[in-house]
Amino acid sequence: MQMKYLSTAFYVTAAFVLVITVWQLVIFIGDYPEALLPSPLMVFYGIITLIQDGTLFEHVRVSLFRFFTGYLSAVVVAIALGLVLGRMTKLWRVFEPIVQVLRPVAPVAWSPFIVLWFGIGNMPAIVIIFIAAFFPVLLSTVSAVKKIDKTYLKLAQNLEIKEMSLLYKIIFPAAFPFIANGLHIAVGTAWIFLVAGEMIGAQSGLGYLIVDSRNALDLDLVLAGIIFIGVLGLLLDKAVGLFEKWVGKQWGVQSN
Amino acid sequence: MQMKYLSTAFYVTAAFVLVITVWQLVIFIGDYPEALLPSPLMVFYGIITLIQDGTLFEHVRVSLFRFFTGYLSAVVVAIALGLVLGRMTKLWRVFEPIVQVLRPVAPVAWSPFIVLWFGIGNMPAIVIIFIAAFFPVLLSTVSAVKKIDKTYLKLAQNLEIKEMSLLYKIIFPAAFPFIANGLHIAVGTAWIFLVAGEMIGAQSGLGYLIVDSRNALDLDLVLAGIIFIGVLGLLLDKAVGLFEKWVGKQWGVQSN
Amino acid sequence: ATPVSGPDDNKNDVIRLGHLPITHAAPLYFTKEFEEEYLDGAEIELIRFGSWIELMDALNAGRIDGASVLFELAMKAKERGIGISAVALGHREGNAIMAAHDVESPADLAGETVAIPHTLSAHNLLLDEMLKREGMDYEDVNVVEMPPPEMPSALSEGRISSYIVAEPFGALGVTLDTGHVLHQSHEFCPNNCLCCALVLRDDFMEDSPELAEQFVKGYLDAGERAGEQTEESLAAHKNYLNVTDEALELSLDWISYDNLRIYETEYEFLRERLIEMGLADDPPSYEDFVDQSYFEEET
Amino acid sequence: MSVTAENNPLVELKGVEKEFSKQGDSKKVLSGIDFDIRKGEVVSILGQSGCGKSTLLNLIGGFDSPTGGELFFDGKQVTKPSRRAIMLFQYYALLPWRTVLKNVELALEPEGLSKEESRERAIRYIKLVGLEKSMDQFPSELSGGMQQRVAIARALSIRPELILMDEPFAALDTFNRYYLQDELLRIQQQEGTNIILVTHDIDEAVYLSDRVFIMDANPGTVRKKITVKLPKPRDRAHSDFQYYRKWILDEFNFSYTQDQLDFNI
Amino acid sequence: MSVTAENNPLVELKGVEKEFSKQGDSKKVLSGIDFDIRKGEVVSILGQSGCGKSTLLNLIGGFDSPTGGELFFDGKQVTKPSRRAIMLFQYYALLPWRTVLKNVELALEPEGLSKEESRERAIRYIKLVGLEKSMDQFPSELSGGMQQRVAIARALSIRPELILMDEPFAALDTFNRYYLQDELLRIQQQEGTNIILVTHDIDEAVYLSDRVFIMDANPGTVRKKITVKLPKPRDRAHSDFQYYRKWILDEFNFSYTQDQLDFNI
Ligand SMILES: Nc1ncnc2c1ncn2[C@@H]1O[C@H](COP(=O)(O)OP(=O)(O)OP(=O)(O)O)[C@@H](O)[C@H]1O
Ligand SMILES: Nc1ncnc2c1ncn2[C@@H]1O[C@H](COP(=O)(O)OP(=O)(O)OP(=O)(O)O)[C@@H](O)[C@H]1O
Ligand SMILES: [Mg+2]
Ligand SMILES: [Mg+2]
Repeated sequence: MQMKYLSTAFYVTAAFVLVITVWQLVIFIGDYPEALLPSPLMVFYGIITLIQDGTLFEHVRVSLFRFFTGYLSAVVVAIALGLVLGRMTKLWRVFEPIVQVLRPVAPVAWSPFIVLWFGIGNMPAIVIIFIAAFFPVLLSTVSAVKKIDKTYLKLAQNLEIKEMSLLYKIIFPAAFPFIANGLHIAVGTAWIFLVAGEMIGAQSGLGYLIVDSRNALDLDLVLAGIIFIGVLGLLLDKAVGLFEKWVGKQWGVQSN
Repeated sequence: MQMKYLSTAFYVTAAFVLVITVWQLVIFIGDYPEALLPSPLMVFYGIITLIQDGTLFEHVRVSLFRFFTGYLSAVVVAIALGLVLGRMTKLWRVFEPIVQVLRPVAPVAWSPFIVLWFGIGNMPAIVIIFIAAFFPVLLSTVSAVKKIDKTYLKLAQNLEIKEMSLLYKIIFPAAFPFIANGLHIAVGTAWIFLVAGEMIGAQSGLGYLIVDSRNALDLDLVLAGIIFIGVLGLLLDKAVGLFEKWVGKQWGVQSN
Repeated sequence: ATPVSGPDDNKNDVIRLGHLPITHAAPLYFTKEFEEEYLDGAEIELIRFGSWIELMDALNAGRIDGASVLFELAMKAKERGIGISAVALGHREGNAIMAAHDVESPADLAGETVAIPHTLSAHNLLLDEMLKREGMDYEDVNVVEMPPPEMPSALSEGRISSYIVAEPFGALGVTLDTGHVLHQSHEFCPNNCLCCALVLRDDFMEDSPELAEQFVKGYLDAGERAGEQTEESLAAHKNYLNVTDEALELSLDWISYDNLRIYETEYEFLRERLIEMGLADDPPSYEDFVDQSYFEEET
Repeated sequence: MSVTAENNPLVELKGVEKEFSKQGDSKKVLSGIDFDIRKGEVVSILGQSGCGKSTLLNLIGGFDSPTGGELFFDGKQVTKPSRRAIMLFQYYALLPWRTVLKNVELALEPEGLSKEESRERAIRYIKLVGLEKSMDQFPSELSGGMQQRVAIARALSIRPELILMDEPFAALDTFNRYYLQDELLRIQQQEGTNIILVTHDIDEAVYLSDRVFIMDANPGTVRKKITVKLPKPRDRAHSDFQYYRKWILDEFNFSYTQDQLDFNI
Repeated sequence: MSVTAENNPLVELKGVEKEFSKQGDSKKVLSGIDFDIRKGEVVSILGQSGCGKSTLLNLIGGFDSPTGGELFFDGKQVTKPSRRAIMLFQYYALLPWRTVLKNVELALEPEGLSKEESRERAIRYIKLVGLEKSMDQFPSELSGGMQQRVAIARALSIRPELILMDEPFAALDTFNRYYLQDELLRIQQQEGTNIILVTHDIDEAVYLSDRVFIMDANPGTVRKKITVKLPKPRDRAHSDFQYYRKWILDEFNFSYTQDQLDFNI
């Protein structure tokens, strides 16, 4: 175990050094002014400033709050709807074209209507994250329900188990490993839209930090924001990955 | 077959009617002015106008050109890189943290740097779509290569097949069904970023249509643009889905 | 709309100019519309952006030769070391402070939300000025930045109580009846609040001085035509902006394009206010930033 | 244990046929199947892959309905699956997220027992198959043989009149298979349950059954019914056992010439 | 066909051991394995699940190396897999995106033959296993039995001195299994290839092998080597066949008491 952490640390450090080197090289070779491409050092100072005046913590806190509110409500609604639609084939055939047409539309494209219905501040960000997470979870839930091993359904028929019991004792748990995979994918897509979501009238958050710094032409802070979004996104992804693994283990799926 | 198309047509029509009805109801109940929430009829007229003056065709053409350029170059680069990185475990362990941190960052956040390096017009849109498609394809290729059934590798060892032959006669085809799945996912994520990509100085395209109409408060055209993005996205998705199925069939994977 | 081509062809005869689809950029529209008349063979290409910041990125990176852009934003870029100069104004006045119907005076805005398009904008300064006159603090209201097109609907749904932004969005608020005009900009600044400026890149002016001169001259002439409310002029506006006649006429009533010279007094006022509000530490001086050469030669 | 009048057969098939149609094409999988199964019998169905064994079992269990003929269970026409005839699926169909105990309890839920009664009954049958030590383990922690025993315990706990088994031991190795066959015999004799067993292992059929039905393919028919008149438990190496084994082997060799095999394999 | 001096054994194991270590824990899977295999022999390895049969086969094939003892192939120490000893994997390891013909041709690629020679040789071995009609089909279009025959053709086309088989017929039903066993015997006698076969089917071991090695588990050892002195082809129903069958069965019953089984299953 010790060894494993050490070697991970080694590779991460190597990656870090590689990135910084390439970055500096690009600046030297391209001879870009600092205002257009800040140096690693400037970004480092930017990060230090953000940490020292405490704003970074606040941005992270607000962004995570918005993210989890949007994401978790999307998950709850999409799973509930997905379980029902996955069982009701005909209803799903009506809803499917609607979902399929709405899904490829960028959440940003909706912003005029989001402002109309949800105003500004927290809500647009939450709604945009909701939209971004909703479709992947819904689609993976429906397909998970449809993919359930038919023998489970035959077993339930054979045991004469009633529809409600069937839904929450068999269908939901049987579909859950696939749903968890959908949750994992959705965390990535939803987090990407944080920046877009925090562009509409938000006054804090990492997305706002990026937009606002960009507005003020502080590209060093833009890069600082990008780094934090990236690192937090990675951590969120790992967390959901662990959750997925845990589900897999609980469900007796062998992962190698 | 006849029957199948008929029933699909029936459900799509039902979906269409449902959407229009709900939309009109929202307008009646919310009593929104047309300028803030256009009626289906207005949007319909908007679409007709766009078709009649030929701009729609031009927007679609330009968007599809940008999309395919970005997407296909991302696919080629990501697959080539993924095959190599998937085999070279140590190199991948250095690149993985970089990729994992860059992936959750919205392509839009990069736009100051994209403009710096790639200018305005077609290129930013292409680059943003490239970024959006690149990471999913790269990650799915690497994991596909790692997931290859070990017996194929043992077989190659046993038959004393050389590394180059191994790569393109065994590893690539063996990984391809998983890669195709990655391509399918990437088409969706990349298409979503078309709107964002066409916000940076582009003067045509469906994303530009949406942004420009929004700036002109022509919400009917915004919705028309959304509808076209949605429908085209659906068609692209279906096309890649068919490709994936075809690959599956070619590879003898049973899909049900 | 002609698609924009690759990055490295900005050193030819075509002058590439960025703008946002707002009434404030009208002199540019008229220069383009009557190109042959005013530019004598030179060509300009107008590139429409979705937001100020994308326009600024392109200007800073040298992807366009100039732009009609927020004065304050351009000053910030100059302060950051970007080689640009303001050569003329985009317009005079024409920034209405819109408020919901139930807001009768700035005092009613206490604790309410006010939208502006950008922190570095005349609109932000205007807001501050108005509040100060009313004896209030900037902190008494909740200021948010939002995309201008969203402002009228946000006001109508009560998400904000007031907004200050470029035309035609103020006039649209009136014609859509989502709010009313609380104040006009000229009430707050000494003769003019500097809002949008025509900014050119220094390297462009150095590389093609004749072209630059010809363009600015044409721009100033075209500007005068933009203010005329003739059939022809209204039609030209509507070639570039999709807006109702009613809203356009109202906008034009508020805006003037006649004298686009940048005066030092106006600039210094702006400069001080920027420092005062903490929006810039060391904005460029008048001499550094404003290029008056086109006017001196003209007169 | 059952309400059947003693003179009624438990299962009765009269000219049962089954056709599957797919995109216009239709294929007759079973044709003219007639047989009775008496109370307490263990019957094996033997036949090569694709001859319709699983289809036949599904019909008897009520999971599918015949396209011709009639099918009775305890004198009543079979229309849907019932707790009186429990199917043991090939891959056991244990719910991987439930412990052994909870898997068995699931089956008892519709009985309307109290929590204690239900638990007590589940434990009794888990003990019967010798898994009392693994009660709180998850299926993935058990070997294939143990999993099959859980499935058997679950089926028995319902106290069905009939158990249908589709190649119940196919996934196990020879040693586990032998052991579980013995277990099954012991329990079957103790509980008196009827069993219909689909297999392609001749030894298994001879070892377990009172009667062996041999099926032909295209369309599936029952060609021969062989009654195994040996006392149980049987000795696999005894010459009487070999006699039946050879008989059945010959039955197959008789019907499949080399050429046919070449075509079918 | 081989350059081996006639007095040398083809495969020779001397005190072979294999330990797997996982996170500090180490587990001895094989211990003190000694045997020779002479030219032309067919040897079966029998043992219950987990006793180390696959591990042993992997060592012989050079896919893994022993942690103790020595292992020789044709007099040379085994260090890596070689074309002279081809493994037949349990799920055939056919490349699903290549036709039957191309699957076989893949194996011939490193021989440096011309395109025509290579095709000719591939076709010859495909004919040998009776698949000339399916040459242009994809593996997914074939039954399990046909797939296994493709794998055998591929292995034979290399003309290896030794074929290693890990439960080659486990996924097939009895009838296909019987048929393929006959095929394998016929081809083996024609080509004279050595075969080492891992199985858990006693009948299969007796039917095919010159010698049967019986393994014990924990750690895996070869407990008994039984020489089957019957002429081939053998009659499965003959009493001599039954004699060996019973002997091996007794060997297993002897070592596994009921209790142990209960624990292992
Ligand atoms: N739902 C179905 N639709 C169409 N054809 C089917 C269906 N189910 C089974 N068949 C066909 O019916 C035939 C018999 O299938 P069945 O599964 O009953 O065979 P089996 O004897 O159980 O074979 P095995 O030993 O391989 O399990 C096969 O040819 C199969 O293709
Ligand atoms: N790579 C490995 N790492 C750790 N342990 C292993 C590894 N491979 C096999 N083992 C262990 O070695 C033992 C023997 O495994 P092996 O696969 O050789 O058994 P087997 O006799 O082939 O069984 P089966 O009949 O089920 O195929 C098992 O206990 C297994 O858990
Ligand atoms: Mg079957
Ligand atoms: Mg094994």
